[in-house]
Amino acid sequence: MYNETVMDHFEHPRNQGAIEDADGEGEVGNAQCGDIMKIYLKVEDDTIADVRFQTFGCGAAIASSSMATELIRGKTVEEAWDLTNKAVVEALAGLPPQKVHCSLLAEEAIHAAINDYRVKQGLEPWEETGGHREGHEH
Amino acid sequence: MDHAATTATRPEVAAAMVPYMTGHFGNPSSLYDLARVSREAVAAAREQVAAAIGAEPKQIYFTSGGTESDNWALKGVAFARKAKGNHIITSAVEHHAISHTCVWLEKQGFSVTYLPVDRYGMVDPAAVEAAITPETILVSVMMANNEIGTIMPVAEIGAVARKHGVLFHTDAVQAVGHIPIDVRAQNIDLLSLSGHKFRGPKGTGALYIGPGVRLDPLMHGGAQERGRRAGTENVPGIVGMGMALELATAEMEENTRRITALRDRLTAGLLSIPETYLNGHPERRLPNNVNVVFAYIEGESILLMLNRRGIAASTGSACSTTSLEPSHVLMACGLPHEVVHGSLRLTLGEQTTEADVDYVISAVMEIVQRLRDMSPLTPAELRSRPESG
Amino acid sequence: MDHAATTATRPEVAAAMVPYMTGHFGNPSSLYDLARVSREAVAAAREQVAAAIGAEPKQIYFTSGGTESDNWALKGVAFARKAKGNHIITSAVEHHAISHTCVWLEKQGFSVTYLPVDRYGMVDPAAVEAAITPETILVSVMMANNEIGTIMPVAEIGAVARKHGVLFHTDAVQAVGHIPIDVRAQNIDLLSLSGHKFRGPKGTGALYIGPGVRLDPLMHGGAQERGRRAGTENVPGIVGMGMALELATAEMEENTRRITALRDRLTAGLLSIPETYLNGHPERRLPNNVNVVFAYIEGESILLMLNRRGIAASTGSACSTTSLEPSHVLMACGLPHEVVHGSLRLTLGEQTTEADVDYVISAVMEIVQRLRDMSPLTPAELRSRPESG
Ligand SMILES: Cc1ncc(COP(=O)(O)O)c(C=O)c1O
Ligand SMILES: Cc1ncc(COP(=O)(O)O)c(C=O)c1O
Ligand code: FES
Ligand code: FES
Repeated sequence: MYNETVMDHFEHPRNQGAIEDADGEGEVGNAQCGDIMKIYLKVEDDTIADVRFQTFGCGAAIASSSMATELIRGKTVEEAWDLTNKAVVEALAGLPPQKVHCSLLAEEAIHAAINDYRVKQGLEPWEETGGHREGHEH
Repeated sequence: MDHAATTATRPEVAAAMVPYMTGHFGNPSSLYDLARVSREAVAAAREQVAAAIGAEPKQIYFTSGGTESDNWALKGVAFARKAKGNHIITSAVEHHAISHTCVWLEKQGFSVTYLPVDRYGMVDPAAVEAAITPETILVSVMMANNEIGTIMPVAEIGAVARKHGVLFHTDAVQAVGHIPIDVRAQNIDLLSLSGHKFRGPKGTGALYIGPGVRLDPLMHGGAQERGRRAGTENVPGIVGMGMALELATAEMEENTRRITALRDRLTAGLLSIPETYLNGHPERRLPNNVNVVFAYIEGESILLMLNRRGIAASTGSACSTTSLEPSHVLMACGLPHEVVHGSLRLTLGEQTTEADVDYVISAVMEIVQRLRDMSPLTPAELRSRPESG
Repeated sequence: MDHAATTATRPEVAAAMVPYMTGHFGNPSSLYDLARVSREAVAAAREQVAAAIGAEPKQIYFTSGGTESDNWALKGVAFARKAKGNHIITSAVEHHAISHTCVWLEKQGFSVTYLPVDRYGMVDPAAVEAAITPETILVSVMMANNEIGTIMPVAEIGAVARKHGVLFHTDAVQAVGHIPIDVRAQNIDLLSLSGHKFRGPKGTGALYIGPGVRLDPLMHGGAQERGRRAGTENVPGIVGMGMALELATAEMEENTRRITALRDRLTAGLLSIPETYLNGHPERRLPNNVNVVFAYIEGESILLMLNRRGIAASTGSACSTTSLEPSHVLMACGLPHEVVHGSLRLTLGEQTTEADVDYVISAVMEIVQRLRDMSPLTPAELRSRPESG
């Protein structure tokens, strides 16, 4: 049911684990199936210097975590915020339709981690309703 | 390790079916001989199926599978007895072939009670009795559960139904060919079975209809199966199912001994993994069924990794289904939502060896550890190494 | 000579099915490969079936045969649309899989119009239009009749139904694989077919469901066939049916030419017997169907004598059936009761030769004469010799 890119990220997840002294942490749950994803960020000069994930979920959720962390590593915080689940799905060369929602976990967890970072920096959290949300896919 | 889902047809059964497909029986046959050969083969298969469940051949009606038998039993009785009453009793842990049919019957004006089960997935016969009203026309409780392997107190439930003049149907799709059955001793009025669950062909099944039981056809049409189930008979399929069931019955005792031992070895191996629990009844369960939950991880991920290692399995996690609903069976047993997600069903077959079991145990151990290392829920003491970072 | 009843499965089709039964595909397969092989084979069969009737693969749903497809189409639409209306239109010459289903639906509160046919067994599209009321939810008229071979004006009936927003189902069990079909051009919303009528396996069939058509399942249960037809897929059967239909379609033009010539030769030979009449339409009929009546004699006797000579056939006589009701099809065509008794249906197959046809003609001639000599109804001039004593 999954393509080889998805299976590769599932079996050899990149950036798996926790960061003890993270600058930002975000945990989100998918109400639909009770899955949980946690993202840890290390930020240097407004750039994602390190990123790690922990995921309790299906193959698509794990592969999305892995791919999403790859996609934001080295990006600016703003660029990382703009990563949509659609871009994650595209980078994975597609997910089965009923599994597209799993990739949303990654987008949401990254947002939660970035806002945690911003709050810790004394900044306003960003609003979830930015223009980029049109790129969403469920 | 997923023999409860389906089994391959025995090669000797497949070979025996081919002449009934092509009509080439080797010896030069006249028209008469050909028709007679088919007729006698169907009659022989009816005897084989009847013998396996303690029924008479004329009480066996061939269908296209377990799903058809279940739909027929429920809709057939419901529509035939609706003048008598509109209430049906079933359990919360039935296969969808029963539960979805019940939901549809509710839309047609029937009222259905879905009895709860205990933590082992067992229906209490006393609860059946308590649920019976003057409107009750049918009780349908499965013989053995397809997910957790629990064997229901079918004889007792049947006795309660009989006492109150209510028909009793049992979905025995997972039981036939695997555990001994006697429709008379077990007070069964209707029983569903499916050929591909005991190494017979797919697309074959049967409904046992006890003496005096009236039900509407599900398949209206020609006069096949004594006017009760229309449609050209699938002669090769019927022949194959009869043969497979006869073989399964003959080998049952020996197989049960061997497979139960393997099952117990597998269960013990898996339960040695910390925070792992057995689902279903510890003793009253199918000889081939193991169902466990691993805390902190999710079933589809386990399945995928097992598949990559050549092991088929099944899970009750919502994430593995298109409907995104977790197993209604495990939920009915009282497992919390997140725990249901970490369930794994392994079902053994006749060809499973001790080496297979040991390979599965070590594969599962390694996979569970990998996934727990990845999970945000895992407590530190269950992780294999300290977090990187 | 009874190929409308059933055909043997092509040997190459049976051979192709065996690996899907046993799971032995020769090359060492991983778990993934095995599941993929099955999935791809089912997808290929869906394309083969779709191509044969001008449909898209996703519009094809596999069933256990023509009877199930017919029951599903009628009951499925009836229950799904009952809020819209309760009236169904069909013809007086349908197969029992349709007519008995209609009778059952009448018991459930639906109202059914059985349209009359002309002497050739043809339904008039104008009569369909006249029968439509605001309550009408479904029209079901068969594509080709199984007894007399008459091909119905399906496209015109479909157009009438569409014009009035009513769904149109056609039982094409006798037509598929034998005459060209295009569900779109023929305005068909639902179409039933059965595998064993075109040298595919018994116990296989399909229902075509057009775009936007809603109907309740007949088989409730698992999520197979995109949630519309539950039950473990009969993969070998599906593979066999797809292959047989692809072959039948490829060979159709050639076969039609050859078999039509044989049919006409057989018809001419039989009509040379005095007081013998053709049933069904002289031109608009299946290429393989011959149906005649012989005055003064009875069908079961003809069948028995033909059988003794190695010739299978069929009759509309009540005496050959257990129900003792003469053919409703021949009655609907206006044949008097006593004449229906003398009817004979012969249906040709791909392997029928000219020699076979000539042998049948001379056998029938001899049998008819023998039986007429025996019959008290036979006028003197048709007797072969004066009565003895
Ligand atoms: C308990 C039970 N009932 C019914 C069925 C349906 O049987 P089939 O898929 O052969 O129609 C199954 C098989 O999945 C089952 O396990
Ligand atoms: C016109 C027609 N419809 C339906 C059927 C039923 O098909 P099956 O026996 O394959 O279920 C038949 C076959 O006898 C038929 O000729
Ligand atoms: S995380 Fe539940 S379906 Fe993917
Ligand atoms: S004469 Fe015997 S059944 Fe008609």
